Amino acid sequence: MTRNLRITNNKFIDQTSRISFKFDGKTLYGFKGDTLASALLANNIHLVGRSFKYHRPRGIMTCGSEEPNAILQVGNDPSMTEPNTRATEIELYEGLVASSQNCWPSVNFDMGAVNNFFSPIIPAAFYYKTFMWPTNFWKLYEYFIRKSAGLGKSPTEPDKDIYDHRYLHCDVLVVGGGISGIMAAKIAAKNNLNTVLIDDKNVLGGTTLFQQNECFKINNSYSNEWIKKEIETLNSLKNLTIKTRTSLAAYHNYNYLLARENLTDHLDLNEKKDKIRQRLWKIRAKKVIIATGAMERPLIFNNNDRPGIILSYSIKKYIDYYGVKCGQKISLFTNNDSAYETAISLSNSGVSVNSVVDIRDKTNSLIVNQVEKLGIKIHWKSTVVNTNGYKKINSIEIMKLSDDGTAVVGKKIKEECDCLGISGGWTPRVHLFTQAGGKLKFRDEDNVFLPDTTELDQISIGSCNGDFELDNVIKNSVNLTNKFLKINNNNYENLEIISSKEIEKKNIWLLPSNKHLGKTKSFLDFQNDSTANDVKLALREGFKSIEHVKRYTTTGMATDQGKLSNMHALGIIAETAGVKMGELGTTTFRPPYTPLTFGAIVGRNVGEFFDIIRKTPMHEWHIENKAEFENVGQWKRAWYYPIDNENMYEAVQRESKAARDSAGILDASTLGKIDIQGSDASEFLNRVYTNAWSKLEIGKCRYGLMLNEDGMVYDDGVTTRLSENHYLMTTTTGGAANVLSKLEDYLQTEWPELDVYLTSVTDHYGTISICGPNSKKILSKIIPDLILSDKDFPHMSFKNALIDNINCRVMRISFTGEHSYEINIQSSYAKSVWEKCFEAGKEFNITPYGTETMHLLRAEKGFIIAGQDTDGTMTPVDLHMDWIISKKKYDFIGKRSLYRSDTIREDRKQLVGLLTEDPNEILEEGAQVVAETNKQPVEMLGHVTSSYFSPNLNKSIALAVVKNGKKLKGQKMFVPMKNKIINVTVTDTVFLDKENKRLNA
Amino acid sequence: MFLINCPYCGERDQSEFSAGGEAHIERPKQPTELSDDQWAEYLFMRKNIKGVQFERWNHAHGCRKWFNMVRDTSNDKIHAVYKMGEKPPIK
Amino acid sequence: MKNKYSIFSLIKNAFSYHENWQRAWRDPEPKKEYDAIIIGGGGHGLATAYYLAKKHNMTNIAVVEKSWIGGGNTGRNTTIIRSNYLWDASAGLYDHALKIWEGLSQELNYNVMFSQRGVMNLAHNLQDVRDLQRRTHANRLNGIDAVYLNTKEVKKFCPIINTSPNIRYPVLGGTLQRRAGTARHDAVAWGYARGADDMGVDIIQNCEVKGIKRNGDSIEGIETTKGYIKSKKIGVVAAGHSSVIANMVDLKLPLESKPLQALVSEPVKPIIDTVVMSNAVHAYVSQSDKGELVIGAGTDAYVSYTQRGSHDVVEGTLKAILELYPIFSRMKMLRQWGGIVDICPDASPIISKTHIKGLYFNCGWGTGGFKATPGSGDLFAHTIANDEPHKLNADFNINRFVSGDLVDEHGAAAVAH
Amino acid sequence: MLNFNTPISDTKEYSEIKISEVEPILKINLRGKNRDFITKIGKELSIITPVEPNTSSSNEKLNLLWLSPDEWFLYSNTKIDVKVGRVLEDKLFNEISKLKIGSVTNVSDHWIMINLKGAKIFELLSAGCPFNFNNFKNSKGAVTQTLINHTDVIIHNKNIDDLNLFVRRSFSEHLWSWMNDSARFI
Repeated sequence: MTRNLRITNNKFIDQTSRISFKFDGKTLYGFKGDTLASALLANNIHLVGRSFKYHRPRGIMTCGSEEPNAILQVGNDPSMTEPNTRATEIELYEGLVASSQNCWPSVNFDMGAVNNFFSPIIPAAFYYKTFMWPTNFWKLYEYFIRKSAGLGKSPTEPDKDIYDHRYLHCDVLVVGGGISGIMAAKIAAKNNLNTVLIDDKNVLGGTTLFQQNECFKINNSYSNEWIKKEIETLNSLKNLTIKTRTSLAAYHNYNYLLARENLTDHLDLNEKKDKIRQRLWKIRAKKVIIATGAMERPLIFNNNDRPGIILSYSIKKYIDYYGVKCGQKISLFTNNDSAYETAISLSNSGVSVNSVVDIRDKTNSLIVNQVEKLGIKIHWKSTVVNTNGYKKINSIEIMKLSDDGTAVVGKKIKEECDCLGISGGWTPRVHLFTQAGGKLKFRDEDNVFLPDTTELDQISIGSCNGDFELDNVIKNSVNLTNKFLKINNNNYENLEIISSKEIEKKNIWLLPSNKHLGKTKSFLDFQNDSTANDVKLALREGFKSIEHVKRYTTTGMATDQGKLSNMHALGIIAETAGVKMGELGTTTFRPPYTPLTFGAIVGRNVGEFFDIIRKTPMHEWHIENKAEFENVGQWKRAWYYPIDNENMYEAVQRESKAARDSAGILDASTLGKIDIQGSDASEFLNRVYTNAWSKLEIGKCRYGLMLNEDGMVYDDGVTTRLSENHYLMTTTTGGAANVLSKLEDYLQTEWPELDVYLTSVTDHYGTISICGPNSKKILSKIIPDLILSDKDFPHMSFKNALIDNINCRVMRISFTGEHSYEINIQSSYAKSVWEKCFEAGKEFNITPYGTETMHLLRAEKGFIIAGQDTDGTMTPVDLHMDWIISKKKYDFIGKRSLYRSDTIREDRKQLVGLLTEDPNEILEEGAQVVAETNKQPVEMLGHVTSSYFSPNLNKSIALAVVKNGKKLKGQKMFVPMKNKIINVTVTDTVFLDKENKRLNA
Repeated sequence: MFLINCPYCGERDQSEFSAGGEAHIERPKQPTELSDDQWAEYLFMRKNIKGVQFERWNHAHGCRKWFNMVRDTSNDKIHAVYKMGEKPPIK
Repeated sequence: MKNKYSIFSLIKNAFSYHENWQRAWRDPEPKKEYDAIIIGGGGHGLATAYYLAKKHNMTNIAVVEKSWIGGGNTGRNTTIIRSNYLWDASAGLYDHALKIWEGLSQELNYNVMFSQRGVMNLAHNLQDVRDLQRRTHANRLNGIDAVYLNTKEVKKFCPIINTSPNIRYPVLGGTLQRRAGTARHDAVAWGYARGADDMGVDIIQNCEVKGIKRNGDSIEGIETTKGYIKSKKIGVVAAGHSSVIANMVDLKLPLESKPLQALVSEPVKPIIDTVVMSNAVHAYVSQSDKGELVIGAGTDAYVSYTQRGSHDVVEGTLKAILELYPIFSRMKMLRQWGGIVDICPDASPIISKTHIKGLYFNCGWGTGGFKATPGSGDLFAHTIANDEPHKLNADFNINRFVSGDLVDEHGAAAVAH
Repeated sequence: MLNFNTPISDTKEYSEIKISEVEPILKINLRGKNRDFITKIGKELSIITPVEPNTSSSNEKLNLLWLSPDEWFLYSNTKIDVKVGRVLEDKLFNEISKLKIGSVTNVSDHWIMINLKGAKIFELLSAGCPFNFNNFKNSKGAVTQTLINHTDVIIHNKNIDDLNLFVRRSFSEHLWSWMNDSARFI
């Protein structure tokens, strides 16, 4: 460590606890309390990165989130490394490893710097004008452009850290823990408002915390001493929650705000493990007080980007807060009074200040006088016209400004220095205010955009509201807060404040130089390398809107999102175009305020919590019996049950055969179940299904088809009439939630006159479906008292029954064409009944089958699956289901749409069966069906929707939708595959047991 | 995220609600008597207003009631909510 | 004639410090009357004007834009270009566009950076697989270069995808269209604008349409913030604001305008060199030439013209991104924004005449209009010039909502793209 | 005898949080619109039907929760014998559904009840729930339906730092593991 860059009488940095870290492979030391930036500066390291386009050497320029240059790769573990991290925001910790980005082989010797040589021919947006020849070479050009672009490197392995979310509701949220925010939070909390104060730093106090200057006093104390006492009093307020290291990321409508709390980033490497790294607070505040302060502006002059050129107030923070000297011979360049504060701080810490270059005419404010008293030279009405030093500034060139400020006059003075502090005035941080939809106004006097009107319950106070002087900050913050919170008692009466007043104001957006403008490089956006000339070029080429200029030159689009560059870009545009800045407006500030990790946004919704997993009551059984699962919506459904080393095909063939030969059993619990009660229940069903329901006898079941209002098939299922006014509707698994909400919608909005109540009972019942010729025998073993004769318990009917004194409903319905029963029993007992079925079915080789076999079995019977055989473009007529459309009913959902000119066409796509010429050839689902093979392009008549090898028919079968399919029965068609053409014949959709004999077998 | 004042349950986060499009488009009582054009008007055609719009929302993850909302689609400001069947409180 | 852009013109202009470049387009005041006016200075509108001038000799035309050109959805989308659509009509439309994209930089003498890095669509459940296979077969028969990939091939093409069978919705396969890719959105608007301007088209910015004047069933002109402009033909290409224009002539459209959000990460060195879209877990991602991950989120379900959407949509999208790319957890969102997309019930666009003579609409592109820009402009220009649709846009008429003959692309468009 | 199975049947304790599944209790969904219905329930159950949104009423055995203007949720405080439960359900069904003044649906197994106790339970909920518990916390008997980690729940504030949470059975294991995972970090 370069000892002499660190001052020893510092209150904020614990100089007893030394921390080692690595930068670009070199081991360095800092102290607890340092940021990576302050530690690097203390080690006399300024050069930390290369710029995006020209690869110019760049150094640390700020001390906060607006840092454009010092963005580093932190960490070298492939799962934990983080690109583009601002050195000014990283708190130093033991074990920190950081390296420069965007340079090769090293930041000191970067091959990319050759771009700087080419810079004359690569102005803004040059890439739109070239790389077009030869015609197909863009791919090659692009390869190299991509390689040289980008900054840091993405991790290459999954993140091991944990992220979290927390909702927070409060009366008042105060954003920013500087002097204004502290006072506002205190006022709110003291007046019984549930208050939250957040600040992105590790301590409260803002810049006042290290403002120890005769020119700024409160009640006879230095302002820093006063604020320290204020902070202490906050801790005793019971209505106040304080969150430090918490950065407000986004301010959305309805006072919904997102704040990211850093919990482990500052901890030593070995302390980070198994803790939440970042927590995203989702805050809903009744009122929001923004006290985010202001950012210092740079000055725009030739070669203003060299390492060692640092914002003046940042130099002050480095010396006063971190105890780090940014240089030994520092020059300052300013257009306002704040640089004089820096001069005093430096001088108080024993750093020699060469001079202050001030573009203003001589002024006599309190603080300027103090600097003059210290004997520091001031170059009034002067500007820096150039800087020298490639990897570190070593001198500046100063000239006098002409009276109108557009040119330089007189002799050039060269001044040696190892650091230049620049200050172009202050920009209120209005980002959050505008993110929330607030409108800005422009104050000409000091060229700032200020909060004006807003739709939300929010105010801005302090310097983000345009108050830059201590007395105004205090007085106005208190008054505004009181008014905003409707508080009458003033908690801050009679403060005696001393505050230096800035008298003279002057601003020049682009400072003149003695060189031709085209030969200068005055950077606006340091990271993206866009210069004042680039902006002027864009304007010359007709890009007049600020958004156009921004996009054409990429100004403000770097990782600092234009925090430093925006105002100057606007200023230069306004000046060049001859418009007033207030009329020009600003570009939109978009969230987040500072970049936010994907991890924090996602929280713990990763891995097992990515999405909900729904399980049936028999889920454990399926696992024990080695089922493979299929995702159906959020459900896990048993897909097939391989035995030994069976693959899916083999398992499904076995299961399908067993179900038809003897007995199969399926977990159908996922089907949606809706309990329908009310005196108009039948009428309701008449309106929602295509068929008629009034005459359905009690105890009977009926299949129903539900359409959308556009006439297309939406859902289907069996509904049972349990008693006069009581039905149980089943829906598809995937459609369950949507069907219920659609039905509620109709009931509540279109048919409020109907006396009908719907209650979901999907999860209440476990549903066991037993099918096959032996299903009756099995059921009779489980429920001996139930009479199962076809006469007493015919197909499409239901019975109430008891199994071991537990109520259940048994439906005799079939989705396989086999004799089959569906047992619905309270979920708590479903697994037990399921197991009982196995016991009872053992002698019949009862075989569990999954969804794949279910699909195969129903396809053999030509039953559709909504969503697989239909795709939102199929009417019931297209599905040969004319029989299910009641001709008598006046209306039902979707009826009118069935009679539109396109839906009554007879040659629509219609459901058919397909048999392959080679019975062993299984069609691919999704394959297209054509009538001709020798035409290109060929008309596609339809596609295969379901396809299987049927073990029961010993041949391949398929369902398809084909144009005019109803009339094509018996015709030969073709299914063209990539390498071959498969010959098929159009058939009926029912492949097995056309007479439905098996239902009663 | 909007903060929506459900007319039954009070202020709740937007995530508890689902949007149901333009309000006061009554389902024709006698659809069969409409021309294809008229039916299409009901089915598909929307005012899609930029400005104050009347629309349907459902407190899907709360009381499951549908209700109407008056919202300015140009700034998302909710002017009023009212129950199904009630007259809009604002013209 | 405009000066040609090339490396030589860049070198030449370097000697004069780039002070002598021509304007890319003029900034004219509106004339009293035009042969046709295009409302909307986005990519589609500017392309329409370009092709009206270039192919139909209509040079006395204007594009009026209420703000700055390319500032709507053109400048806000995630720039995916592909043509692997299911139905013949869509495949025809989008592949027509794709073919123009392939030579567009040269045609416009403006590098639109059309980058054919391939677009991959992933399947996460069995129905996805069926749907994607169906699409691949249809594409192949329509002459579109789509192939179906199994999980291994997906991993090979894009190694950073998590293809573990143990994730919640494992990748079961995917389709790949290699000719598909991305382009530089701003450049498309600017390139067409420069080209159209060169042929005499007036591009009038900051000119908001306040009313449309009609005489019975014919169009006469438009009222704007820059005064009344006469024209017998008006083509509306106002994207999210289509209904606002339509309401001026009491025309209702089958549209809803909804917020669609997108975001970019901070730039990093190349990590993903293709475009990957996933329907089921609702995420798509590519990496821009600058190095930013470009991520598209979904739409909100309500109408809004605010260009803002709800945070839940962004969270949901990034959740899906981390499921498929857990390595991106430490990447940071740099910027998020929203656009206003006008969506048709069948997720297909309208490029159509209306019952009002001289009034044409090009709208309803929903979440996927960018990819169609050149094709849409070309076909809309044809429709306006001939008062008749081209055969490629005949199916995209307004009347389909009456007849029921929809072009249902929900399968292809369920995820915003 | 059939075995009774619940998805969780567990209790976990964390610092100032205790979560446990409570089983098996009777749960009935009641719907109706008119006065008759409201007075009928009150009479049959000897309980005041809460008509104020987001509230409940309780007696020694039962709790009746307001869910919507025409929907209530009834649950018992303790395990009820299957037969006794059936008697109550039938009685209600006969007096309400049969008489066409509303609906009565047994949802005992549709919902799983999880009890949360301790000073930090609301912190746990706020890890995944957008609902504002600031007032709810302090009002005994308050009821809300909301989302926790994208899952629908009914929450009944039984007592200070003691609440019952109902989640649909098929979602319950997932929510349970989410709650346990979250509780580690409270």
